[in-house]
Amino acid sequence: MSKIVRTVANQLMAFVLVFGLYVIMHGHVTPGGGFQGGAIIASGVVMLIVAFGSGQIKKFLRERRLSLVESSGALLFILIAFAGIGTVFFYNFLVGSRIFGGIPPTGSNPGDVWTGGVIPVMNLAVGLKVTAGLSAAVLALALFSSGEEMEE
Amino acid sequence: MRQFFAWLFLIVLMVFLVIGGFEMVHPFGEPPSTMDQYIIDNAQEEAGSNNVVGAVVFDYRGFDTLGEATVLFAAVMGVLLVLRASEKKEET
Amino acid sequence: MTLIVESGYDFWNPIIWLIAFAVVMVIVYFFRRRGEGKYKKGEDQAQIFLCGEEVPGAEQRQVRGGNAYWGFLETLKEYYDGIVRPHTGIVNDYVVWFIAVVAISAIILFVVELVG
Amino acid sequence: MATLIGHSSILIIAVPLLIAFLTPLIGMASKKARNAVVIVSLAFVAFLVFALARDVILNGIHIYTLGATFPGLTIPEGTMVPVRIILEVDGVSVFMGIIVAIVSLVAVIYSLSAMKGETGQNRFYTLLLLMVGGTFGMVFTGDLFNLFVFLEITSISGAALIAFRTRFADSQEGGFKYIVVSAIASLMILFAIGLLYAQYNLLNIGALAAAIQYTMLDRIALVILISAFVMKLGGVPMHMWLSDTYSVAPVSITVLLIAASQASMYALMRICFTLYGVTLDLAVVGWIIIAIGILSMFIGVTMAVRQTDITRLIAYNCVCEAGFMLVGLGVGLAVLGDVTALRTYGTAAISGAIFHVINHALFEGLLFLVAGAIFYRIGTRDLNQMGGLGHTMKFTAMFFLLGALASSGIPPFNGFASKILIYESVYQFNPILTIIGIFVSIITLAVFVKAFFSAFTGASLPKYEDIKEVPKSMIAAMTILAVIIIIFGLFPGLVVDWIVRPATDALVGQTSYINAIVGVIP
Amino acid sequence: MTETLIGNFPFVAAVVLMGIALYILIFRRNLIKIVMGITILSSSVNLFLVTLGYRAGGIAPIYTDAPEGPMVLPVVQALTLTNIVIAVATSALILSLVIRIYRHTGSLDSKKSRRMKG
Repeated sequence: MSKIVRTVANQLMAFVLVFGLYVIMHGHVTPGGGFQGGAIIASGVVMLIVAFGSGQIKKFLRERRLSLVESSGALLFILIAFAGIGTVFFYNFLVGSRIFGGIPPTGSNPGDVWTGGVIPVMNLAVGLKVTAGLSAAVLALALFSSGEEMEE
Repeated sequence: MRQFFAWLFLIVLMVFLVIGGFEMVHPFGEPPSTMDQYIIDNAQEEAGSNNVVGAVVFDYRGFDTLGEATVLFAAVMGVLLVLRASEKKEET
Repeated sequence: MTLIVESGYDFWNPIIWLIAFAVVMVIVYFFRRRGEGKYKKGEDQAQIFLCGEEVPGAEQRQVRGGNAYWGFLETLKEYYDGIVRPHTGIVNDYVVWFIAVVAISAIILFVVELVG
Repeated sequence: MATLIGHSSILIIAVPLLIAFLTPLIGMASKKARNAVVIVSLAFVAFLVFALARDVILNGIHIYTLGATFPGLTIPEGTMVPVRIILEVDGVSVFMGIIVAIVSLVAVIYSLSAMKGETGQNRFYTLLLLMVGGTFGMVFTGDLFNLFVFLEITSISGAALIAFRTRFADSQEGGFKYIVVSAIASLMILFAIGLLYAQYNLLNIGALAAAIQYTMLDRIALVILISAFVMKLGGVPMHMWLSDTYSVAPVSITVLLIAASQASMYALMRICFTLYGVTLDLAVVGWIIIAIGILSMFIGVTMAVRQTDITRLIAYNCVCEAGFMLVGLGVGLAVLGDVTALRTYGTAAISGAIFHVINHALFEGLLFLVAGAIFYRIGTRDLNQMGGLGHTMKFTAMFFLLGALASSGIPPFNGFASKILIYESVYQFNPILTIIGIFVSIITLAVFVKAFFSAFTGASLPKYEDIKEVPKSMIAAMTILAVIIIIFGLFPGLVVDWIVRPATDALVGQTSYINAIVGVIP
Repeated sequence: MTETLIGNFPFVAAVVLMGIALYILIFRRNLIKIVMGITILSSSVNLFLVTLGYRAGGIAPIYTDAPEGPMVLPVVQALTLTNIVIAVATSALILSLVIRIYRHTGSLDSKKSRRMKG
C-alpha cells in the first residue's frame, strides 16, 4: 500500500487498541465484552496486515507465538472456571470478595467497573484469546496465500 | 432431474417453515419469559453485573462460553495445522 | 444365570456353543486321522502342476481385489448402475439429500396427522 | 473420593480441554513429556468414567448444576424452571462415556508410533484432546444448546484432523466435505432448538420434556432434529460424506470419528425417547427410522462389495452396521406406547441396538486400525496392490480376521450377541426386517472374505518381501480392542446385565430423567 | 389472520433468508460461494434467535443508566453471540481447506475438484 495508508494505519492502531481495551474491560457494565473487544483489536491487526503486507508483519508477529498467547488465554479462562470448583465448577466466587466484588444497586444505576466478580477477569482472558486467535488465523491465511514460507 | 427435485424439496421445506413462522404460538413481541425474567431480575444480585447479557454469557451459561472459546481455539489450531509449512519429518 | 442373553424369544449362551464346537472338532479330527497318510511335504507332489507348463510367478498368480466377485457385480449390473449414480462425490448433492429427507419425513408426519 | 465422584462429570469434560490448552506449551519443551501428559490425562479420565459409571448404575442419575451454590440445586429460589446449565448423567450417558474412554485411549496409543515422523504433532494431539472432550460433552450434557456447542467442537476439530495429511488432495477434500456437512446439520439443529425455545422458553432437556405438547412447531423441530442427527451418524441417503471422510483420515482419527458418530446416535436416542417420548406419534416416527435403517443396511453393504479401497470398504460397512442400530431403535420406538409389546420384545430390541453401538465401535475400530497398519507399511490403500501380506504381518492378519468375523455376526464373537438380540426381537415385530438383516449379514461376510483374501492370502509378492510387522504400540492398541471383543463375545450376559440393561431402562424410563430435574422444587 | 401475518413477519424473514442460503448451497458449485452460503445460513439462524427474544417496546438488558421499560430477553442474545463466534471459526477453517484444495487441484468448482466418488 502507499505511504499515506501506512502512516494513517500506524496512527489508527493506537486508537483501535484503546477502544478495544475499553470494550473488553467495560464488558460487564456497558455493551461489549471479551469477544467483541478482541475482534476489534484483531481487526486492527488485519488493518496492519493489509497496509504493510504479511511479509512485513511476519518480522515482528509470528502466528506460532500468537497461538501460544491464545492457548495461555484459554488456559487462564478455564483455570478461573476451575477455581470455583471448591463449591461448583464455574461458581462466581469473586462476588462480594475484595477483587471486583462490588454489587451494584438493583435497578437502573450509573454503573461501577469494580463489580461483576469473575466476569471482568474472564472478559480479559477471552479478549486476549480472541485477539491472538483471530490475528493468528488471518496472518496464517495471508502468509500462505501470498506464498510466504511459514515456520512450523 | 436433479434440478427439478432440488427445487421441489426446497419449496416444500420452505412452505412448511413459513407456515410454522406464521403459526407461532407466541406472536412477535410477547415471548414467554419464565427463565429470562428470573435472570433479568436476579442478575445484579447473583452475578453483580449491570450487563445482563454479560452475566448470562459468563455466569449463567458460562459453560457454553467455554465451549465457544474452545471452538475458536480448535479452529485456529486447525487453520495452522492445515496450512503448515511442509511435510518434512520431525524427530520424536 | 448371567451368562445368558435373553432376547424375549430365545437365549444365547456362547459357552454352550463353544462346547458343541469342541465336540464337532474332535469328530472332525477323528475322521481326518483316518485319511491318507502318505502325503509328505517338500516332494514333487507338493508342487503346483500346470499341465507340464512352467508355473507363473506370484505376481501373475495373485487374484486382485478388483477381480474378486466379478460375476456377482456383472449379474447385478443394472442394480449397481442404479445405486452408484447417486454417489456423485459433489458436496451440493449431499445438501439436496438432506433437504429431501427433511421434506419427505415432514410430509409423511403431516399426511398421517391429516388422515388419522 | 466422594467429592471426586461428585465432581467427576465436569472433570471428565474439562480435563481434556485443560490438557488440550496446555499441550502446545508443553510440546515446545519436550515431545516425550507431551505424549506422557496426553496418555496420563486420558487414563485419568477413563478411570473417572468407570468410577462415575459404577456410581450411576448403583445410585441413579447424577446431576451437576454448573455455577450454582451446590451441585444439586437445579431450580433456584423464586422460579419453577432450571436456569443454569445442568449436566445430567444417566445409564445411556455413562454407556457412551465408556465407549469414548476406551476408544480415545486406543487412538492415542496407536498414534504414538503411527504419527512418528509427521510434522505438526503438537496441534494433532491438541485437536485430538479437544475432540475427546467434545464427545464427552455431547454425551453428558443435559442442555440442548450445550449439545449444539459440543457438536460444533467435535465437528471442527474432526475436520481439521481429517485434513491432517496435507500432501494428499483427497484428505483435504474429505475434511472440506465433513465440515460443510457438519456445519449445515448443526445449524439446522440450532434452528430447531430455537423453535423449541420460542414456545417454552426452556433449553433444558428434562424441563422441555416435562412441558412439551407436540404442536406443529414441535413436529417441524422433531423432523429437523431427526434428519440432522441421522445425517451426522451417516444413515442412507445422507451417508455419502462418511465414506469420503473415514477413508482419508488418519485411522486413529477415524476411530474417534466413529465414537463421534455414536454420540450423534446417542443424541438421536435422547431426542426421540427422552425429549419427545410418548407424546410423539410413535408408530410413524418409528417406521421412518426403520426405513432409514433398512436402506442403510442394504445400500451400505452392497456398495461395500464393489469397493477396491480397503478403508472405503470398511467405511461402507460402518453405514451397514449403523442401519442395524437404527432398525433396533425404530422397533423400540414404534412399540414404546404399547406396554405388553414393549415388555415382550421392545426392550430387547432397544438393548440389542445399544449393545450393538459398543460392539460397532470396537470391531470397526479394530478393522480401521488394521487398515491403517497396512497403509503404514506398504503405503497404499488399494486392494489391487496388495497380496500375500499374511506371510509377514501375522498379527495384523489375525486381528483383521477377528474384526471381520465379529462384524459379520459369526458366533461366538460380540457382533453375533447383539445381532441375535436385534433379530429375534425384530422378528416378533415384523419378520421381513429380520430376513433382510440376516441376508445383509451374509453379504457382510462376503465383503470381508474378499478383503481378507486379496490383502493377506496368496503367495507373498516379491515387492513386499521385506515388509515387517508394525511397531509395538500399534500392536498394543489393536490387542486392547481384540481382547475386549473376545471378552464381550464370551460373556455377553454379563455385559448386558451390567451396562446395557441400565442404559435401556434409562432410555425407556422418561419420567425418572424428568423428575431428576424438575422433581426437586425447593 | 392478517395481523398475525404482519405481526409475525420477522420470523418469515428469517425463514426466507434460510431459503436463500439453501439455494446457494444447492445450486452454486463454487467452493467460496458454498462458504458464503454457510455464513448466510448461520446469519439467518442468528436473526431468528434474536427475533425470538424481542419484547414490544423493549430496551437492551443493561442496567447502566437504563431508561424505563421492559427488557428484551438476554439468553437468546447470548446464544446468538456464541453462534456468531462459531460461524467465524467455521468459515476460517473452511477457507483454509479451500485454499489447500485449490493448491492441489487447481480448481474451485466442487465438481471439477472432486477426487472421490462411488
